[in-house]
Amino acid sequence: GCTKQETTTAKDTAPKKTVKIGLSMDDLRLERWQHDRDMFVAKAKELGADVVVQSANGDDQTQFSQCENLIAQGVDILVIIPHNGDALAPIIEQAHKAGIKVLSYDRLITKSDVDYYISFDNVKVGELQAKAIAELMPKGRYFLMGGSPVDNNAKLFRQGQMNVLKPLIDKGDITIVGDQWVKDWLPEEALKIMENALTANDNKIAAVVASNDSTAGGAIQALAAQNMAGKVPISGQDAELAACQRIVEGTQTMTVYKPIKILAPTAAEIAVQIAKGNQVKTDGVVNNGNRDVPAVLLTPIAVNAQNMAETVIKDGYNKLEDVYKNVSKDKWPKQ
Amino acid sequence: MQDIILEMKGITKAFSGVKALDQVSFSVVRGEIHALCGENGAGKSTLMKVLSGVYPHGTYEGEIYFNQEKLTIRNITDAEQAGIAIIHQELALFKELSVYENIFMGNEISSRGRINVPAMLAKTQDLLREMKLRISPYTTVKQLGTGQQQIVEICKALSKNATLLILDEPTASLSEGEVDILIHILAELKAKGVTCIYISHKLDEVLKLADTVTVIRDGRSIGTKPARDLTKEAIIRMMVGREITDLYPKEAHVREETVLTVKDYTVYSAGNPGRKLVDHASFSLKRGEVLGLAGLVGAGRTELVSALYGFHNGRCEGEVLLEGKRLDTRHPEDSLQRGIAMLPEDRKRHGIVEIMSVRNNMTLANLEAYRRKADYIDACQELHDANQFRERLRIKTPGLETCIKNLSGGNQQKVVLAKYLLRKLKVLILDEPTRGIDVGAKYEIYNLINRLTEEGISIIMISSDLPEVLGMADRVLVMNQGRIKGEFINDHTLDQEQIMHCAVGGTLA
Amino acid sequence: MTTELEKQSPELASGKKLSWAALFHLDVKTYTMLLALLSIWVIFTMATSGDFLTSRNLSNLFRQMSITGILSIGMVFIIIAGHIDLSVGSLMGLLGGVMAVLNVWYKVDGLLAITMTLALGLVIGIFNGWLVAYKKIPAFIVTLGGMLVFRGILIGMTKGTTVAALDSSIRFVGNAYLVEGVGIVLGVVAVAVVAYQSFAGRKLQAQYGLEIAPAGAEIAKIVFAAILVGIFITVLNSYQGFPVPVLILVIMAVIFSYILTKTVFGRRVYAIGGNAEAAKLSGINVTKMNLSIFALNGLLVSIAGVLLCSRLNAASVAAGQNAEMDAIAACVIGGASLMGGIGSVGGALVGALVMASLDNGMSMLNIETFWQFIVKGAILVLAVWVDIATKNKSK
Amino acid sequence: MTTELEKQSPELASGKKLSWAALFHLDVKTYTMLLALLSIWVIFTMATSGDFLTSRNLSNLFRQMSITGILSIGMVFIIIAGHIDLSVGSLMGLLGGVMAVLNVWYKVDGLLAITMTLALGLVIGIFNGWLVAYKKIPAFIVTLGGMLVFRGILIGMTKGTTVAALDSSIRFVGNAYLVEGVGIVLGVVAVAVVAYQSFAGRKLQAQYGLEIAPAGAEIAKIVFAAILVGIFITVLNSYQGFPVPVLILVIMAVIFSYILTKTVFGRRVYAIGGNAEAAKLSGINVTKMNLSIFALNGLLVSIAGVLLCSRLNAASVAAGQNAEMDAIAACVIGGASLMGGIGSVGGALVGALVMASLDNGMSMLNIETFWQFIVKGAILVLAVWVDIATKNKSK
Ligand SMILES: Nc1ncnc2c1ncn2[C@@H]1O[C@H](COP(=O)(O)OP(=O)(O)OP(=O)(O)O)[C@@H](O)[C@H]1O
Ligand SMILES: Nc1ncnc2c1ncn2[C@@H]1O[C@H](COP(=O)(O)OP(=O)(O)OP(=O)(O)O)[C@@H](O)[C@H]1O
Ligand SMILES: O[C@@H]1[C@@H](O)[C@H](O)OC[C@H]1O
Ligand SMILES: [Mg+2]
Ligand SMILES: [Mg+2]
Repeated sequence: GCTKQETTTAKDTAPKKTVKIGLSMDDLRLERWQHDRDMFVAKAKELGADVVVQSANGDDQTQFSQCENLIAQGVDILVIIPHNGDALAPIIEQAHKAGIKVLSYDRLITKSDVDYYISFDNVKVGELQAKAIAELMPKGRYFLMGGSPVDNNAKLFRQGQMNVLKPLIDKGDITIVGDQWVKDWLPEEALKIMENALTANDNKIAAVVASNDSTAGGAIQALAAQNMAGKVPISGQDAELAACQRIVEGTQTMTVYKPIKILAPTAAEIAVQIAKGNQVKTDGVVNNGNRDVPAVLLTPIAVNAQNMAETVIKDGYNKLEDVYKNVSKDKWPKQ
Repeated sequence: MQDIILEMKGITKAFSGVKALDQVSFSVVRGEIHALCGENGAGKSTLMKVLSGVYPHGTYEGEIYFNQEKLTIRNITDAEQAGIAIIHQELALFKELSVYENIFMGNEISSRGRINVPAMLAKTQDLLREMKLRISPYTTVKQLGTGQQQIVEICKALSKNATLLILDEPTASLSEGEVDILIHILAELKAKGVTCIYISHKLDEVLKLADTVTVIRDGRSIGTKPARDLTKEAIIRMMVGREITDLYPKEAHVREETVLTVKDYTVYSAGNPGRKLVDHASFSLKRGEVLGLAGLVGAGRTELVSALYGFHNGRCEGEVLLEGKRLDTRHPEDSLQRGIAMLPEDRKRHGIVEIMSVRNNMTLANLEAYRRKADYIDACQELHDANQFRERLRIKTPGLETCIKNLSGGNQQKVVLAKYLLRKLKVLILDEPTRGIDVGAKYEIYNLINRLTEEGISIIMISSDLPEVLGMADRVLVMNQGRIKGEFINDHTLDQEQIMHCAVGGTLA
Repeated sequence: MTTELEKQSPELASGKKLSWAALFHLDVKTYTMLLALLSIWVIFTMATSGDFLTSRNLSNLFRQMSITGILSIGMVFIIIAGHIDLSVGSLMGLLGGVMAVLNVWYKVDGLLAITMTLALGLVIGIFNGWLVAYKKIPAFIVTLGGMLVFRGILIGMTKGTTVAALDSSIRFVGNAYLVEGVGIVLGVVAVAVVAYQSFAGRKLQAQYGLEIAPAGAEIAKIVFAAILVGIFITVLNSYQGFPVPVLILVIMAVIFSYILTKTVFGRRVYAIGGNAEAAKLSGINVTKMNLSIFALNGLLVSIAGVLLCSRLNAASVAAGQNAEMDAIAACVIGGASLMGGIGSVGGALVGALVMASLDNGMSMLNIETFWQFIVKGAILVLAVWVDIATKNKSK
Repeated sequence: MTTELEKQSPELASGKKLSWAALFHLDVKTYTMLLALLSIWVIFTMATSGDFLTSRNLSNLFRQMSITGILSIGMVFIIIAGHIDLSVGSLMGLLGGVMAVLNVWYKVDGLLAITMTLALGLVIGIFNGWLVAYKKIPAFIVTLGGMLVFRGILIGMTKGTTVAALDSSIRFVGNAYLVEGVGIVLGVVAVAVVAYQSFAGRKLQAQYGLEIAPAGAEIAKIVFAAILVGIFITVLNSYQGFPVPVLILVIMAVIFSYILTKTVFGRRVYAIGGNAEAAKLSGINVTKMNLSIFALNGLLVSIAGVLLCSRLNAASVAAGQNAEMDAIAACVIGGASLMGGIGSVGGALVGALVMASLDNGMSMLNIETFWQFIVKGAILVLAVWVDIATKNKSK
């Protein structure tokens, strides 16, 4: 596990002051955030900084409180993966009052004076998902499997998906035969929804746009029960191990890989720079409704069976032998 | 040499420092019916709970010898295995379960874990027949009146075929008829060699039934004597330590003004709308009068008065006038506001709030009287009143803030009585008011009733204790199967036989 | 055996009773809820122009309710005994996770992994029960704690990852269908058992000199039961066969309904929930009973955990979230009282089916998510409202 | 007046009682839980080498518990009356959402928006209460339905978006601190009220010829109360002042504790939860009482909703999820019984503080998430266990 990555408060006895980073995370009950944390902490340590990690279990209020606690502990910089970017503005105020700068990680903290932003573009994620599916299945009956109805990101993914699908729908190539959102991103819910959709449509569903890998996993079980797994293109997101396995086995079409390999260490570097009071290089700005926030924006990558080896595996995000575990050796990519 | 079946030696039991039993010794001869008497709170129930395993070995001091052997009772099953069965003073039934399930709970007839329903049904039918209770074994207990529930409890104890049967006030809400049946059954059991310990505040009954009487007072044994050497007065002297001569201090108070008129009042069952629990009852109540309401268990007395009080879920028809004005009470709240109160017969279910203190229970129906600005309760006034009644009714309790469930049964009853006596009223309905109350306190209560009637309050008194009805009522109504079968002016000529005859269905003498 | 029903309504003429219903201990409350369920079905059938009532969808529906159904069987024991269990969702997730980890990471054989998981469920159930029964900690607290602890262990154990791709033996449990013949055989056996029970009951009644319902009525009941069983199996068979999870649910329902209504143990569960004090005075060992009830519940949760994991072919850290609420709701909709002493396995299953039907029908109708929340909430209240109103009227 | 306490522990010599405790109706159970709370604090203080006990962190802690605290005040009324409310989380989210929509989208002035929200909370509370009290639908079902319906309306109303950036008047409520002076004045007033109450009570007691505690004991109690209040205010002041949400919590606590322990209404709440039938026979209108209790709860939920929304300066669709569980848990940890009839405002607040302290302390210690789940769950059970064990021993 993650034994000693997360050091406790640095011993005050040390005369030389190490940088102390506060990392407030949305939820560790989702596989990807574990990767984010591990890589972030590893890089920070390498740079000689201590990281205090908090996870809010997907709750605004908890995250709010935890950020307050981090500020109270006197961290030098606050890195926040907001559960809800719209609900943390008061924290930025509190942090600034305490002279702490804030880096918004992965999701933007809106309508606030947040100092920096580093992320993938969530709308872009949705676009990649829809594009991959639409390329395989340019015409036909589509089913949309949204994320948690109470997750703001889920809305952004849908926005991106519609950017791609809307013209095709208008043209009449694509019909949306169902649009359901999955409670808490739970695969068991997705499974039931997909079963019902298949029944309601007599299995006449040509493609599924699922918003992440856990919901795709549930949906694929339902497809498999109808011997449709692998025949119906279905998207995902997060490059979870299980999803990568499905992709190489052919039951899932794609996943969106957000190279956390780059995101997390870059963020750690920036955090340390900010804490030391150094200048930080950014790519541009993103307006958060209040100001133009200096931002580093990374590009999410669509991953399918073809580019699995040179993306997810090459980055060490998932291991080759894990991903191809259930595939006969001769089909393994050459390394 | 007498054959002693049970000997309890030096039993001492304390509740948070207060001694309920203090070095009590008690012995019972095989095959006898042994009565245990004492004031409320004397420790009778506690002693029996020690014997039956409710208070397990180690929570008290002293020793128990059963059949000459030292017996260590760690739990109720131990006691039952030794052949000791008990009916507790408080009904311990499962309201949602049927009669037959209740009777066999804990002693199911079964083979390999599977219950044998027909066998239990058949046995239940026999028991019910023996007790002359005409209900189906499938009846849910919550549909039964209190008296009927008590009979079910008796059946439960009888079903266990014990060698020592303990009955803790089994007849508190049974009327003469059922008591006679029970006495008959106990005599049969005695003939079969079953030993019986019998607790009751009905001393006539005790004298009729018992071979031996033991009296305890304040947790100490006062003495054991053969019943034939005793009189009622003698037992009372042993119990309270003083003389009470006039058991019913009745005062005649006949006034002519009618307070309450009930015309053609019919009450339907809530669970079975076709069934009439009370059938065209008509009667009137005069100011300052004590109107007795007699009848056998299940006659419908409780249903009649609960419906009048607004505490019946089913349909009610007929006309009720209070001081000439129509009374349509839907809810006890309305009744109380119009000056009618009712003391319920089922103390545990309708009388007390178990987890509240004595004081809070006592003042629950009278909180308006203590309400001050901002809904504030004047706790001082409240305490003052509560203290008064505690003294007047001689309620034995460590304090007013004690949880009521820690009081003895009779003392709980006194608290419930106080609750309704505290209010200013026109009509007070008392359903089995002296249930489980000792003679001394009964006397106080009768005096209180006299005081109230002097003030012009009218009282309807339901009682299964016929001497009490004859002793206190100005007029007696007798009910049978939901109908008022007779009305008697209580002059010197009225006797128990006349009432009983009417109660079992005979017509007006 | 028809005695269970009579208990509820002594006035009912005995000829009207269904032995099938008696077997599942359905009471009046359940009947109204069954009507509510039927109305919901009728509405959905019309709204989906018949799609809802296809054998395929009914097969889906029963599979979809199987996990909540199994949880609610355990829960109804807990609730009747006067307790509550908030930990079943987390525990189900954890147990599924354990099985997946054993099978995927440690390559433990499927059957062995299942057995170990069931054993673990039982042990955890016993532990919960020990805290409640012997340490007298309110079940609410014990299981609230458990909810957190089990979820924590699951996250720690799987390091937050989804553990996927289980052995086919495990996948069988949650996904397979039994060939037609098996269903038919099962049906015949079921009807035979009902008939045997019925006649054995009559014999016993006669033996104790009790009144017996006319033989005609008895036969009518058996025929009715046979028709119901027949329809059920035909529907399932005309899709793909008898789904294994549904079979497991049915077996559990029969076993636990039997325990609750026909055994000394079951009778005592009602007793301790109805009046714990009186139960003690009746010589019932309330402590041991409570322990056993939680143990049984733990076992049922582990079965549900195996099914969930098998159905998804994966164990995720979030698995089973809020499942406790569904199970509790199923029991309450099915007439159980949170105050204890009242409830039935049949009722809980009807409750689970009502909720699953709502979810299924609305998702088939592709209703917008927020409307689904609103409609489901409103219908839950409405169904119970109607139920209560009719019961009061019938009084 | 110390009479409330005696109820729980008649043996306690009257000199030992705290009038402050009596004011909050703390009972024996609460005392042990207070000890548990103190131990938790001591452990965290040592583990964080003092950081936990800084005025800044304590100020945080109290602000963090304020919302759960307010919810638990309403919940404790519901629970004492023998009900449950599963909808408070969703309702809080919805009410916050309504306020945000009014303020942000429709530009309704802050104060007006708050007032409208409070009114709406009251109305919804009345509606819930009507279903429970008049339609006799179990509160579990009504509020389970409410949980879904309210969340659905919120999602539909906000179209799933977060409505952010509220007026400063609204932000004030959840985020501002009062200048030092205000806190001190409040403290002095509080101590004065306690002293007045105490002496007025003595006078009355004398008037009715009741026993009176020695004057010395009385003074000692007042001094003790003064010291506690003093410490509390000094701690808050030495950070940034008295936080407005904490002030609101304290005011609500005092008002509702007064209602529960000193008024006719409060007495009746206990009575209907303890034995509804006996209460009815005592002339208590149980129906109206239940309606009022749910109404009060609705109002408190709306206050919590305003605070939540104000603290986050945004209303999100997920706001308040699972808050009902925290509120219920706070009540139960604080000694309330889900069977009704038992509980106190003080206890519920201590329960809320215990949970907030666990969250706060562990997050300060930077413990891994999965360990936090495990430790929190285990400590909850442990605290109640110790509590019960000591109570049993003392008996
Ligand atoms: N659980 C308890 N906790 C505290 N005190 C108790 C408890 N049970 C009984 N007592 C006290 O013990 C004493 C004896 O009570 P007990 O019930 O044995 O009286 P009793 O003789 O049966 O009276 P009654 O005729 O009223 O039934 C009483 O003072 C009572 O208050
Ligand atoms: N809730 C109920 N539902 C159905 N039947 C009831 C209910 N309560 C009472 N009964 C029936 O009504 C009849 C009259 O009972 P009631 O309690 O009025 O009799 P009673 O004369 O007061 O006798 P006692 O109280 O001594 O048993 C009984 O046969 C009883 O079974
Ligand atoms: O990566 C996704 C995250 O951004 C979203 O908020 O939750 C679901 C995840 O799949
Ligand atoms: Mg007694
Ligand atoms: Mg009666």
